[in-house]
Amino acid sequence: MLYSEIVMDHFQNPRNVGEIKDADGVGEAGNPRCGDIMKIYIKVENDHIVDIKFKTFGCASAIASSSMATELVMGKTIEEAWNITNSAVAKALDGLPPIKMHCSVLAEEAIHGAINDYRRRQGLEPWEDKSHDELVDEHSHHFHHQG
Amino acid sequence: MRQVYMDHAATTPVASEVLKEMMPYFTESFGNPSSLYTLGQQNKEVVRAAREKVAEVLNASPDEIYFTSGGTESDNWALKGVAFTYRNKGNHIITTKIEHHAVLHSAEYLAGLGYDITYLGVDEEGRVSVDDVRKAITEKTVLVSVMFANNEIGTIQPIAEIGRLCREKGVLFHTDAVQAVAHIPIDVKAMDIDLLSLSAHKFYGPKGTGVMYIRKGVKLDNFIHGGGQEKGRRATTENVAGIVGLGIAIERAAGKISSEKSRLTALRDGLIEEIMARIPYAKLNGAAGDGRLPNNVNVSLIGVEGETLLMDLDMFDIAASTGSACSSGSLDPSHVLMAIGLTHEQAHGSLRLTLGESTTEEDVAYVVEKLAGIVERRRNMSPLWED
Amino acid sequence: MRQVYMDHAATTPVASEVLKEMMPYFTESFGNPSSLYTLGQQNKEVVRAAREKVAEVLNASPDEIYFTSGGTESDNWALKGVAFTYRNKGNHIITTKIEHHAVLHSAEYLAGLGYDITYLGVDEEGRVSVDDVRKAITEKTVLVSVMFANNEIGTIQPIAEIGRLCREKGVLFHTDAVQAVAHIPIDVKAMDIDLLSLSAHKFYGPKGTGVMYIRKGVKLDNFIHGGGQEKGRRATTENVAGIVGLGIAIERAAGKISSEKSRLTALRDGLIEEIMARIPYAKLNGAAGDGRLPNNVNVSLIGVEGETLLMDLDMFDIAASTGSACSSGSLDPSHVLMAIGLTHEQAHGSLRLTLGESTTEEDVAYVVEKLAGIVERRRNMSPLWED
Ligand SMILES: Cc1ncc(COP(=O)(O)O)c(C=O)c1O
Ligand SMILES: Cc1ncc(COP(=O)(O)O)c(C=O)c1O
Ligand code: FES
Ligand code: FES
Repeated sequence: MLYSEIVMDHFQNPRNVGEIKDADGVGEAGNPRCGDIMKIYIKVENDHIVDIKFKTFGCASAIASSSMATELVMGKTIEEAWNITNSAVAKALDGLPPIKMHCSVLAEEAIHGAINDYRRRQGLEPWEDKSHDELVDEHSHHFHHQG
Repeated sequence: MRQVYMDHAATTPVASEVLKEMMPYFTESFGNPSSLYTLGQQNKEVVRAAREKVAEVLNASPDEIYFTSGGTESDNWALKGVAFTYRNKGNHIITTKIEHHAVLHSAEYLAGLGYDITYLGVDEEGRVSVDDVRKAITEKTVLVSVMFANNEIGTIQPIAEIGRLCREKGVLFHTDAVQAVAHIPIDVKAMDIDLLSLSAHKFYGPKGTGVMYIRKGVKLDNFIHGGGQEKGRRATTENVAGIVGLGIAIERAAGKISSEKSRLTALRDGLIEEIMARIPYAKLNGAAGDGRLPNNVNVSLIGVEGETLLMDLDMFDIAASTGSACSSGSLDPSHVLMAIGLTHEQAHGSLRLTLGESTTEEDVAYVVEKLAGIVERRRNMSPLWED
Repeated sequence: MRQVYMDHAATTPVASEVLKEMMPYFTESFGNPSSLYTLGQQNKEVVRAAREKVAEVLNASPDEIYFTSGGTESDNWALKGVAFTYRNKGNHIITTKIEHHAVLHSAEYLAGLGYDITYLGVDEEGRVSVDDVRKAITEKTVLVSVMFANNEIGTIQPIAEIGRLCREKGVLFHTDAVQAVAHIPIDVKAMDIDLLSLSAHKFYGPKGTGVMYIRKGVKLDNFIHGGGQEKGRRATTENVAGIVGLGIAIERAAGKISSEKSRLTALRDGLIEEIMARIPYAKLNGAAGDGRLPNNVNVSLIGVEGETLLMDLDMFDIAASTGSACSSGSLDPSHVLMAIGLTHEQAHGSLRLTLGESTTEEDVAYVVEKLAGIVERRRNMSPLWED
């Protein structure tokens, strides 16, 4: 099958879907390659993420990645949350197909966006985000097929 | 649970009466048609009979019919064959932006070898203009290749008019009729077609067998060289069982073409109407009415990504297809949907439902019901969607 | 009446256990492996499993295995693919005079496009000399293509040695292993093979499916362009039933390779001995002993024309083959028999008997018996024959 059981579970029953009206930070990431978009809202207390919600427009792996990422981040300190990578999300999902790894990058970027938004609102310097282009480029050949 | 297969444009099952006829040729009647003994010669007859069935359906003569491994090989043969055969006459090929990849990637390959390819655009329903073809033809044009009906949006092209034009101009005309043959009566003579591709698994025949029609008198380099099969024009030990299956399948499809047309058209239009009625902001892609294959529905449901839609439908045992970028390894949305002017967002939320012999009114109702629920739920979790 | 099929080199029936495994994929499990829903994804798995079986047998890795429509397509891909991919590196290809037409006619086609082809001769047993290959390699050589074992006379080539030589020289090496794979263990790594062709119907799999092995890292232009199947290297909707059949068939053949080898070798040598003993002036074509495929017998019975022989044998329900000119549309005798130095007369009276799983000692006795009678009768009506 294309996706693992955990991916399918998070895709079918995504955790933490929705918006937080009075969020402390909001991050948005878009995938320039496929046009997908993910939005993450966080609530922070004592440097800990106490609530998190997401909305995602994208493929099954983007939705599952968002859901898994919110679970991984919930309750963590800001710094711990920052250090959760897309590969950690993918691993927690029991892997993603190579051509779908970039969808998990979306989750990492949206969380980084939300954290930096929070830091800005606190008057802190935003942290520097690294680029994931290597990951997104690993499948250069054509796969598109429609009968 | 109900299972609804609505992806007949991707492939179809082998019909039971087709499979039944194929069976002896795997085991007892396994002879190589090129062999001189009875077991071989009988199969030569069997291949001949299948060839006649295909010829009959296309109004061709049997010696204009060549068996191949599928629509893809036939398309490759047409483009590369003409390009190589006539390279001293000209290096210009005209095709469209909405062809199947078998044509497009063959064309791109030829472009890499120095050929000059014109990709004609289409209108918003996906139709090629005969006038555009006329204007594109130059002294150097050796081939025009326009598909009979599109696999994604079902738009039917003005094949007879393009054929007449090409014949007048003395340019060869190829059409990929893979999606059309089970739905539209084809007459290669009346339509002035020089080369035509078919694939058996699209009309309840086996995968791995196809047809290339080559009009008598058309010079065409071989594509697959080797033994003397297919009158020396296409080598390989004949896939006898597959060819038998193709023959029965095409005869069978032609026999029910008009009854299926009315039945499927009614189901199709009901499905479209219901989707429009039940799902806000749904948009039909391609032509309505007679300009569209009777079995094709393609809609954009913005706010939901196509792959997500397919996976959700699969949970209800509904099989469908999409032109979304996410479902393709290349991460490019369907070139067909782009060519008819859809936005990325619209292509992203596209859904193709293609009906077939097994499709019933209950299937249609079931799909609409499930689809409406899925779309609502997924739109609600989309950041792009505000209700 | 007894029926004796002794033309296993031409084709074999699909084994019943192979057919049994194929059956579900025509009907219930008919999904397109490129489709995202369960029906499609299950077939993707099934194709993957077949690929692993092939890889296992060849000591390759699964991502080096590509499914094709047969041995002919694989041979075409190897020759034309290498020629086009490396056209800026060199235009010289080395092959032999005894290759199958799939290789020879591809080579001739390339010659017509300006490629330079060396056709190596063979010794009187049909064996290529490694030293001749070495001498033929130049700066411009991009490919050496030598078949693993010959389809007419069964001669086995020194593939590992040629492979080692090509690897040393940095030249790609292709081998057509269509006749060999069911009889000789193949290890693409140990034998330094870069490209290899197989055809399922030669080992009790279905017609219309084949394999191309492409060593990891070998750059090779696509031959059939289109959709993204086979990791984007060979397009067309996968022939799932055929691929399943090929997978089971190759696993099955590999499992009985050594038991069949001893069994067939004994039958083969018995058949050769009996023919020599019973029919005057019979001559064995090709190598004796280990240098010959265990299932191949090829004899010249001068004074009788091959086609006549086949028709006579067919009257007794014996299926066989010949390299006689009269049996070929071209009226040229077999290029293989010419290459090993036979006279026209010898080639004309050649008879190939190829054994298989069904062959028994009784079959051998029956064939010798009938053959001896036929030869005597036909020689007696020949003006060339004086007893
Ligand atoms: C319009 C069109 N052309 C060509 C093909 C290729 O056919 P096949 O995959 O059988 O080679 C298809 C289907 O995949 C098609 O829909
Ligand atoms: C040595 C050899 N190569 C290639 C082929 C071609 O195989 P196919 O006819 O299955 O394409 C054959 C058999 O016909 C063969 O014996
Ligand atoms: S979000 Fe588009 S491919 Fe995953
Ligand atoms: S005598 Fe008839 S073909 Fe040789």
